[in-house]
Amino acid sequence: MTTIEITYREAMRAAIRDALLRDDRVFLMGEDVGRYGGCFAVSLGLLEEFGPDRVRDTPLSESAFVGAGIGAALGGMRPIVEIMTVNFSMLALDQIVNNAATLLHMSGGQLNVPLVIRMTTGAGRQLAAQHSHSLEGWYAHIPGIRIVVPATLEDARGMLWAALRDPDPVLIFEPGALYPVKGELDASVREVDIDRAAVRRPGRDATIITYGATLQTSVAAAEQLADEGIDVEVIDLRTLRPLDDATFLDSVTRTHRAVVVDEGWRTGSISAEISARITEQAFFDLDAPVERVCSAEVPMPYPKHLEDAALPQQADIVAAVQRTTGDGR
Amino acid sequence: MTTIEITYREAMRAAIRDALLRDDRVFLMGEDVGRYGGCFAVSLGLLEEFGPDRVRDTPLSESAFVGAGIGAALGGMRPIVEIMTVNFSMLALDQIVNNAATLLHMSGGQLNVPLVIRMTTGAGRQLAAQHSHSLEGWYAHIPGIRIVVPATLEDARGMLWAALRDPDPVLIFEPGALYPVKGELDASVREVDIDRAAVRRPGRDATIITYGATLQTSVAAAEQLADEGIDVEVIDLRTLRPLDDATFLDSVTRTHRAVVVDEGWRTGSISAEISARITEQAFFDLDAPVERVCSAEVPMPYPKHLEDAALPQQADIVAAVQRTTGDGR
Amino acid sequence: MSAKHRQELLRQMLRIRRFEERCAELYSATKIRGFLHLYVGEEAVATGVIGALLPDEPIVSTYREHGHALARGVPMDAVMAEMYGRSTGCSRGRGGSMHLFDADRHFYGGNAIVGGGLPLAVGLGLADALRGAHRVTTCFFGDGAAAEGEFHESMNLATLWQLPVLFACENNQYAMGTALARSHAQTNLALRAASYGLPAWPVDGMDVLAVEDAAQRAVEIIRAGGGPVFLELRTYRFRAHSMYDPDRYRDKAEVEQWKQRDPIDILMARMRSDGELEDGDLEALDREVTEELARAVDAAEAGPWEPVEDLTRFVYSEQS
Amino acid sequence: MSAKHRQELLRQMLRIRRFEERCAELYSATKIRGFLHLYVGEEAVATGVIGALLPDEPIVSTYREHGHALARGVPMDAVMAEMYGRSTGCSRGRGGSMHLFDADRHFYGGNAIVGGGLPLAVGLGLADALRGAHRVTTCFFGDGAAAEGEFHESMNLATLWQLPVLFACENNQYAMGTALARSHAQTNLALRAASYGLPAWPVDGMDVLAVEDAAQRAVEIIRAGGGPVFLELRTYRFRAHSMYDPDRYRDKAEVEQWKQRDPIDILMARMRSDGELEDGDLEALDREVTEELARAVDAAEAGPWEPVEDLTRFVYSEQS
Ligand SMILES: Cc1ncc(C[n+]2csc(CCOP(=O)(O)OP(=O)(O)O)c2C)c(N)n1
Ligand SMILES: Cc1ncc(C[n+]2csc(CCOP(=O)(O)OP(=O)(O)O)c2C)c(N)n1
Ligand SMILES: [Mg+2]
Ligand SMILES: [Mg+2]
Repeated sequence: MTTIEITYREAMRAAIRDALLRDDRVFLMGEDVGRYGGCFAVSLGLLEEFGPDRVRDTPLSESAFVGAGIGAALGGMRPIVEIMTVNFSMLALDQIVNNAATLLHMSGGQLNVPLVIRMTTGAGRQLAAQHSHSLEGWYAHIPGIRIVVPATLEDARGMLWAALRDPDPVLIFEPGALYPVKGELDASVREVDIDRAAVRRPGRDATIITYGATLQTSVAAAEQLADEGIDVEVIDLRTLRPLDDATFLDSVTRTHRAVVVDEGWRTGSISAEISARITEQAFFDLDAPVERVCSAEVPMPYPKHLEDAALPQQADIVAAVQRTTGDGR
Repeated sequence: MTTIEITYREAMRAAIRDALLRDDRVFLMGEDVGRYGGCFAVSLGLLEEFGPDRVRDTPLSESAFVGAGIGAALGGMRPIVEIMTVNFSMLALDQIVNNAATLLHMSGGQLNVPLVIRMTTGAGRQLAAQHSHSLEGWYAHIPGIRIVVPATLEDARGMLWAALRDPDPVLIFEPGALYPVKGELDASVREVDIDRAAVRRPGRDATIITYGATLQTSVAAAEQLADEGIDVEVIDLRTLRPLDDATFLDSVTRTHRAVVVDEGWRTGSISAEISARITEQAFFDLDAPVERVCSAEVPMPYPKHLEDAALPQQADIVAAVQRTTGDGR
Repeated sequence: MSAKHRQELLRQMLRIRRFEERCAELYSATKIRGFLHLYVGEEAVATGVIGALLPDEPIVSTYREHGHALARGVPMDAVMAEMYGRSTGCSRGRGGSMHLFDADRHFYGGNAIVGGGLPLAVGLGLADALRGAHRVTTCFFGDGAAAEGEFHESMNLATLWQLPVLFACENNQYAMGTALARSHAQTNLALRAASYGLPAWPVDGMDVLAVEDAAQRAVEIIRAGGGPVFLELRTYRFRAHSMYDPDRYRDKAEVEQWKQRDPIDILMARMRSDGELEDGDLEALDREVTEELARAVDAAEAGPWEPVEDLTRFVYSEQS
Repeated sequence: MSAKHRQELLRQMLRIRRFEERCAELYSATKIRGFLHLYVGEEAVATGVIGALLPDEPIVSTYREHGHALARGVPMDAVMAEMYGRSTGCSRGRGGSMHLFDADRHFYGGNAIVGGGLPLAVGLGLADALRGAHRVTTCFFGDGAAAEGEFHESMNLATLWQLPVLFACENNQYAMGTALARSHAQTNLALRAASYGLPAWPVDGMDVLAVEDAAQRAVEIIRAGGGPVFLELRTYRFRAHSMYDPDRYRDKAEVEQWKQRDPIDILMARMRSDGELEDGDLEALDREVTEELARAVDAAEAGPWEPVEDLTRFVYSEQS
């Protein structure tokens, strides 16, 4: 297998370019995706290659261009709509919740919506209280849509095409902190499965269940714990809706201990759902209560020291695992 | 104590009228609250009594009039903003999440937002996929706002004034199915506490934790179970954010069994958060896994038989309690 | 315009009128539930506008859409069965009155979020523009919807991108209980719309011939690549907003005055004076419509329910 | 207008210019982080508009608001400390560049959701209208914001209710990388705004005297109960959208052309020709501003951080 060195940003760009080349029903639409090159430079160069019809700059009209994406999907296209940042998606939520997620049902199965919406999520860049939230787990409450979060280069490269082949709306959340991350990627990756969670690190003593930006932090925590003789399995959920219970239940029934790590605000986070499902389906296999490591429940403050304090840190994860394995007491 | 016979709708109306009489900073604003008398007749007659400045009809502009409510609150008023139905609040979510919930923090404590937003929530009236959801538990994910759900006549009468005295934004979710419910109310009720959950029925064998429209269903289930010799405690959460853990934890540590009942879609519902908190704080007191009875994960279908099938029914609650007490096996 | 054509217009308006009147009865008889919004008084708008469209041209509508669905050719049986919530309904009974859909007939619903259909229509137009198709997508919405942010964003987007969209604003003077002048600072909606830089003009929405003529001209402009057009169709609903509405906010004299301009009477008068409507014609027409309606009600009554086991179908597509 | 007053205008613009230039350096020095949007080139807008307001009149601004804050009189120390994220900042350091607040000075921020401040301004105006206060609330927003639904809803609401709001649209020709003509079907924003039925006109945003004069007239109309006014302030940002922006989308000649109309040069030329600016005056002014800036930077450098234990303060009010 030949590998290439690539950043997460470049992997996303390659995925979009690939989609534009493979299917002429595909087009990219959003604020500054064209002339500017994308707010985070993800679509840099694509306007020049594909032209303004297929790499389409929009006015600041989140509700209309997301709704137009739904309409274009109904009209036979395969739109990729980019919303710059998850906070701005609040302006388009009516279209996502009341139309994209419901049209198939309201129409009795007649109108599916093959739409992909991409947006940047998460903190870590000192962008403060209106640009830093992690709402992908919150979106996972909505029936009718699929939620995926690429945490690895392979998923950044391969999830988009899988999403475009899904007949229903798929939201791809890209942790902004990952864009500059560089690494080796199998050059042949074009599409990955988006139904299953993945075991990123096998282990016997406890299970960390996470996704997105906290995956690497969790793996690092696992390595640290390995030195202490605690062998931790790390699971990357990858798809937050529908959740792949089987993968994390299988793990927890083996390790008997679970820690859910999630950059969302703790209350009502996806980690609460995971915890509830483990309780419901593996209660008698648990040797310790399911732990959660989430973000502090605060609109993100600007200064680095407060932002760091608000986010799940490696030490927090290590401490949580130690509590479940009893070594923390 | 003198009691009056009153409907939930009339109790809400009395609360609004009372607030308009007590504090001239208070005004009611929303679509058709005036001339029409309120979409669900809650504000009927108030325009005639208080005039168009204080009972203010708005155009169909959810984002602007909710945002205007925030601005008016910053300007020293005590607005009550009505959004007809929870689904329409998606159009105002930017203002709620990015402004109302964050201004105090972004301003370093300078700008609190004493705003009350009322909206109708829930199903049961065959209003189908764009008028029937229960998103109050979803809103409970957002730091910076308070979420209350009056399930009783007393709370319908007394929560509004408490909300208006709160210096921060409070969202009041009114289950549409409760408006016609009639009963006896202590005529002296003006304000109720909005910090604590309430034990609506004491019991020893299991705890049902619920709120809103499913409270009565839960109490009915408890009565049915009593005949089978299962003595169930029923807790009404009342306030979904911030959650009053103490009340339900105290109950669960006594009964060792918990069933959370919630009209929201199951995945990522408030019931998941309750389950997770019980696991975290009372794991070793549990004799059975925490059960959840929620709505089916489907945009609400129109026909009655499907709507009923989608909603938590008394039989579902009874079965869940029986599972936790072992009698269901 | 041929007499036959006018008779067809009359027939369509009559079908809608009778259908709506019957729905009102069926609501009282609790056969139809939920919210029910009737189109009585506004028949000329759906009939005239949709009469100017080709059958494969997309329509996006509102929760007051029975008339649009019937005018587009969605079979009355399927529409009535939907009112009943039967699986023989045009949305398998899952949508009900507010959510009529018919993909084969390019009828995209049935949207109960005011203004929510506007961006969808822009997107359907965008898809056609990208594919070089020459269809016109029509979006029906009300005067109240024009106050929503989605209206502004959609008008700008469609005009900026010169998309083939006909914005058919049904100005029936009220948004629920809120009169136009209490919703809009600028009550001349055609004038406001023109500020986006697209052709926009007011039309007498009670005169089906005027409506059809305006729609024809609009569609020609759009098909010729002239970009979107906005029509303000001035009309009135003779009944309350919905079956929940006690209609306290309208003065009876105003309602009566508008009823003097009943679109069906106006067309019949024109036809009579032009000798296109003989004695007995109306009765014959009415009999025909009444029979169609009777068949539709019988079919709805006999229609099956979706099985409860299928509750969660159509949340996600069924992979075939 | 007195020479003293013009000198004050010059001083304000210079303060803003130097402050922004320093912020750019401090960003490169990683003293300031996150998003940083500079106002260089647009100084005449904040200076002229805010100069026409009374100190207790509310201002709602955007993420490009340093100039507005300084012109309103938020101390430069407090603004710079906020850039640094220190607890001595005007938002205790929790807001940063995009979220400057000063309740005592009626400066309501500092909003980083484009268009998100418009409804707030309408609400502040509503509060004053209800209380019979005669203040004017000013909302600054950009050309790009005018495409948002919240713009439409807010313009209609303010005009419908005749609220005392000054809509100050800073048309700097671009929304990030998107030129006006690729954002708006109608690029004459004053004309579009006028369609809501409120007074609206374009102003040369590079000429501080023209801006102040227009703002004076607008404020008089509003104070006299004439309802809201919209000003389209035509200006240009001399620098990139933010420090992240490589500025690939603007042609250098265009930028140079606008720089020929530097608002500071324009005012100085006017003052010179009117003999209101002697040799040395500018140097003296510059020295004064440079010293103020130096003090602000020193104070910011020395400012304390919010304690980590206080992380979750100000999510809810602290009951006293
Ligand atoms: C976003 C949204 N807000 C409010 C409602 C409740 N509602 C339903 S119809 C209606 C009035 C709409 O008026 P208009 O657009 O003029 O259409 P009409 O009913 O007159 O045909 C309102 C307020 C809704 N369905 N959606
Ligand atoms: C709702 C929303 N969408 C997108 C953005 C990202 N963004 C920040 S500034 C900006 C451009 C705004 O342009 P304009 O309103 O003209 O103001 P300017 O920056 O030119 O002063 C964009 C797209 C945002 N902050 N909020
Ligand atoms: Mg109307
Ligand atoms: Mg701009």
